[in-house]
Amino acid sequence: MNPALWVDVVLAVMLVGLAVAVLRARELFVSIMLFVAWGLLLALAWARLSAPDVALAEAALGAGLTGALLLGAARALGGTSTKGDAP
Amino acid sequence: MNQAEIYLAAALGIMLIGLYGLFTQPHLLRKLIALNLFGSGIFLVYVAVARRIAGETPDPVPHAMVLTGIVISVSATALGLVLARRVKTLTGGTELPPPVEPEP
Amino acid sequence: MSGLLDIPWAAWCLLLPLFAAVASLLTGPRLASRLAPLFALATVLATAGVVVRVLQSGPFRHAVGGWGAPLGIDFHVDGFSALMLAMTAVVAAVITVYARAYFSNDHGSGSGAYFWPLWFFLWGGLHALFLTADIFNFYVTLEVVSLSAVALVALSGTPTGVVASMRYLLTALTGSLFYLLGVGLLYAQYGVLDMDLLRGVVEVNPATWAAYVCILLGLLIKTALFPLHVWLPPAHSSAPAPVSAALSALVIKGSFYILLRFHFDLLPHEMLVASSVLLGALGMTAVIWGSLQALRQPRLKLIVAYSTVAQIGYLFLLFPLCFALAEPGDLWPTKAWAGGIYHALSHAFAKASLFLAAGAVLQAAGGDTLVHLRGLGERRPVIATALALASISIMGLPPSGGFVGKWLLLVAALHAGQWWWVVGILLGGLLAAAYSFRFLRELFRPAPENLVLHEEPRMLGYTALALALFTLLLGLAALIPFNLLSQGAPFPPNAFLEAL
Amino acid sequence: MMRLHRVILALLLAAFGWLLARAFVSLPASPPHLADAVTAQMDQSGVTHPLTAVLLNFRGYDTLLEIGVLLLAGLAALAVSGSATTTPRAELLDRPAVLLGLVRVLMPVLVVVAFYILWIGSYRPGGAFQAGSILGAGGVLLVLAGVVDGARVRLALRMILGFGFLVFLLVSATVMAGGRALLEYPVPYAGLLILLIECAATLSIGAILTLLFLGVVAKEEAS
Repeated sequence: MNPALWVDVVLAVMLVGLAVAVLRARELFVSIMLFVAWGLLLALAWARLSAPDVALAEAALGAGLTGALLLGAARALGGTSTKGDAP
Repeated sequence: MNQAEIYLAAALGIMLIGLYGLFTQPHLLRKLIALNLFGSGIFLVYVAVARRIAGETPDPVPHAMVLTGIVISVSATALGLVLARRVKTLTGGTELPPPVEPEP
Repeated sequence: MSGLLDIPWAAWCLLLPLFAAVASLLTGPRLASRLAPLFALATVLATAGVVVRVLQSGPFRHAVGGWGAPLGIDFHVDGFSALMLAMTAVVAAVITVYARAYFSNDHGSGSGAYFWPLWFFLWGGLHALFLTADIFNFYVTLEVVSLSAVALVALSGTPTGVVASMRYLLTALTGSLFYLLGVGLLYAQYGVLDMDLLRGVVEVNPATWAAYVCILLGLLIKTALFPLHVWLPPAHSSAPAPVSAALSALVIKGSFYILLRFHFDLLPHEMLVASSVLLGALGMTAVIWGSLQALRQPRLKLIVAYSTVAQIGYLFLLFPLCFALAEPGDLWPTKAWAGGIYHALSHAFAKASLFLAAGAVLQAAGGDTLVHLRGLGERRPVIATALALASISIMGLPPSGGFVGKWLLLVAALHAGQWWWVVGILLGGLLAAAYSFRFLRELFRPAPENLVLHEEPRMLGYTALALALFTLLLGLAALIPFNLLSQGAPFPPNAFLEAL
Repeated sequence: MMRLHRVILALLLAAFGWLLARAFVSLPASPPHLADAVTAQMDQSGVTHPLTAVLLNFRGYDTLLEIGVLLLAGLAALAVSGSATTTPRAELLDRPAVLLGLVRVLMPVLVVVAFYILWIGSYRPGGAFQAGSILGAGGVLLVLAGVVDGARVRLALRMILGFGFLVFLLVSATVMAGGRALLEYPVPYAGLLILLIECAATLSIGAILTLLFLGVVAKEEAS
C-alpha cells in the first residue's frame, strides 16, 4: 500500500472512533465539543479527498456554525450537564 | 485498497453510528448531533465516490451536491435547535415524550 | 393560441409561488394576506397552462439552465405530474382563501405573521417536486417541502403542536437522509442523475438494491406508511387547520409521487416483485389499523388524521397489483395504477375539505370533540354538508372521486385473482363508514337548547364545501383526469383506454 | 425491554450495514461520471472554477432552491421563537468593552475577507456559501458583543434575509425573455449574472446565519 495512504487510514479510524466518543460522552457539553472537533477532522478528510471547497464549507458551517448553534442551544436549554443515555 | 475505499469504509461506520445514536439517544440535542453524523457519513460517500474517477481532479458534481447538502443540513439543524428550545420552554423537558396513541 | 402555449408555463408555475413567498416576507402579513389570492390565482393559471399543454401536445421537457440532462436539471412533465400539479394548485388555492379568513383576526405577532411566506414556500416546493426529473433535485425539493411543513405545524404554538413539530422534523430529516444516501449510491454506480437517462442504464446489482432499500425506506417514512406513521397523527391534528389540510392532502402525496416514479419509470421490474407484496400488506394493515384508531379518537381532527393513516394504505395496494403476478399484456396493472393515483387525487380534495371543515367547527364551537359537533347540522348547515359530502368520498361511495379510485383498485384485484385485497378494500370502506358515522351522527342531532356558537367567518364553511363538491365532480367527470393521466403513462395507450 | 429494543436495532443496523458494504464493494472501479461533461461546457459557464460552474450554472437550480431552504430556516426560526428574538437592552451594558473593541476592529476585516473569498470563487475554491458563512461569523460576533439585538434585527436584517433569494429568482425569471429556459444565462453575461447572484446571496446567507444564531441563543420573552 502506498505509504501516503496510511494518513488516510489513521484519519478514517479517528473519524469513526471520535464519532463513537461524541455519542458516548456523558456531558452534553463534552459531546458538543467532540462533535466540533470531529467536524474539523472531517474537513481534513475533505481536503485529503481533493475537495477544498467542501473542506472550507465544512469548517465554516458544519463544524463552526453548527457547533456555535449547538453550544448556544445547550446553554439556553440549561442542560449542559444533562446526563446522556450513553450507548 | 485505495483512498476512496478507505473513506467509504469510514463512511459506513459513521452512518451506522449516527443511526444507532439517533434511535437510542433521548436528548433532543444529541438526536440532532446523531442525525448530523449520519448526514456527514452520507456526504463522505459522495466525496469518496467523486475521488474514484480516473485522473487527478475529482468529479465536481458530487462536491456541489455535498455543498448543497451541508447548507441544507445546517438549516435543518438550526430549525431543530430552535424547536428544541421551544419544546423546553413549553414542556420543561429536553426529550420527546413517548409517542402514545392518544387515548379516548 | 400557439403563442400562449409557447410561454414556459412550467417555469412560471414554479416561480410564482416562490415570488409570492419572498413578497409576503417583504410586505409583512397584512399586505401579504391581501396579495395572497392574486398570487394563488396566477399560480393556478400557470398550472392550467401546463395542463393544457400536456393535453394538447403530450409530455414535454424543460431544460433548466438550457444545458439539458445529464449536465443540467430537467423538468419532465407528463400526464401524471400535470395531474399532481393541478391537484396541488387547486387545493392550495382554496386553502389560501380559507387561510385569509382563518387568520383574519391575527395579523400581529401571532401565528398568522409568518404563515404566508412559509405557506407559499410549501406550495412552491410541491410544484418543484412534481416538475423535476432529477433524482438529486428531488431531495432538495423534499427538504423545501419538509422544512416549510415543519415550521407551519409549529405555528400552532401549543405544547402539543411544538412537540409534534419537533418529532415531525426528526422523522422527515431521517427520511430525506435515507433518500439522499440512495441517490448517492445510484450516482456512484451509474454517474447520472436524470430519471430518463438512469432508466436506460440501470440494472440489477448490489448498488441498485442498496439504493432501492434506502430510497424506499426514506420515502415510506415521509409518506407515513404503517408502521412508520407514528409521527403523522399528532402533527396533522395539532397544526392550524389550513396547514393540517395541506399536510394530509398534498405533502404526503409528494413523497408518494417520487415513490411511484422510481417504481414505474426507473427500477427493473424483477426487483419489485417481492417488495410490492410487502408494500401491499403494509398498506392493508394501515387501512385496518388507521381505521380502528380513528374509531377510538375523541376529537374530529384526530379522527380525520387517523383516517389519513388509513387512506394512505389504499395507495399502496397498487404495488402488488402492478408488479406481483402480472404479465406484460395484462390490463389490470393499468387499472391499479390509475386507480391508485385517482385515489390519491380524490383523497386530496376530500381530506382537505374535512380538515378545513374541522377548523371551521373549532372556530364556531370553540372545540372539536364529538360533543362540540352536536347540533351543528342545524346551525351551520354549510359546514355540516361539507363534512358529509367529503366523508362520502372517504368511504368510497358513488358518485364521488373516492369511489372511482377504489372501484378501479377493486376491479384490478378481481381481474388479478388477488381476492384478499378485495376483502381488505371492502372492510376498509365499512370501517371508514363507521368512523365517519361517529361525527356525522353528532352533527345531525338536534341542537341543544343552550348551544352558543361563535361567529366564525362564513368563508371557512364555503371553502370546505367547495372542496367537498369537487370530490363529487371527480366522481362524475372522471374522464378528464384520466385523459390527462394517459399522457406519457407507463403503459401502452391502447391498454390504458381499454382498461377504462 | 430497553435491552431488547437495542438488540433489535443493532441487528437491523447490521443488516443495513451489510447491504451497504456489499454495494460499496461492488461499485465499478472507474465509474461513469459527469466530470467530462462539466469540462466540455466550462467555456460556456462564465466562470473558470468547475465547482462554481456546477453550483451556479449547470445545476444552479439546485442552488436556487437551497438558498430557499436556508431562507426558510431563517423564517421558521423567526416564526417559532416569535417575539423571542429580542435581547433586552439592559443586557448591552454588561458586555465587556474589550469584546466591543475587538469587534470594531475585526468586522471590517471579516467583510473584506468575505468578499475576497466570494470574488476568487469564480476561478478557485471559495464562493457565496463560504463568504456568507464568514459574514455570518461576523454577525454572530456582533450578537455576542451586543451590537446587534432583536429590535434592530426587525428593521434592518430582515430586509436583507430575502434579498439573495429574490435576486436569484429575478435573474432566473428575466433570462427567460427571448425564449431562453428558466435560469439559462445568455453566455456573454453568465459570469456577471453569477457574480450578481453570489453577491446578493452572500449578504443574505450572512444575515440568515446571524438570525439563526440569534434565534437559538436569544433570551425568550416572558410572554
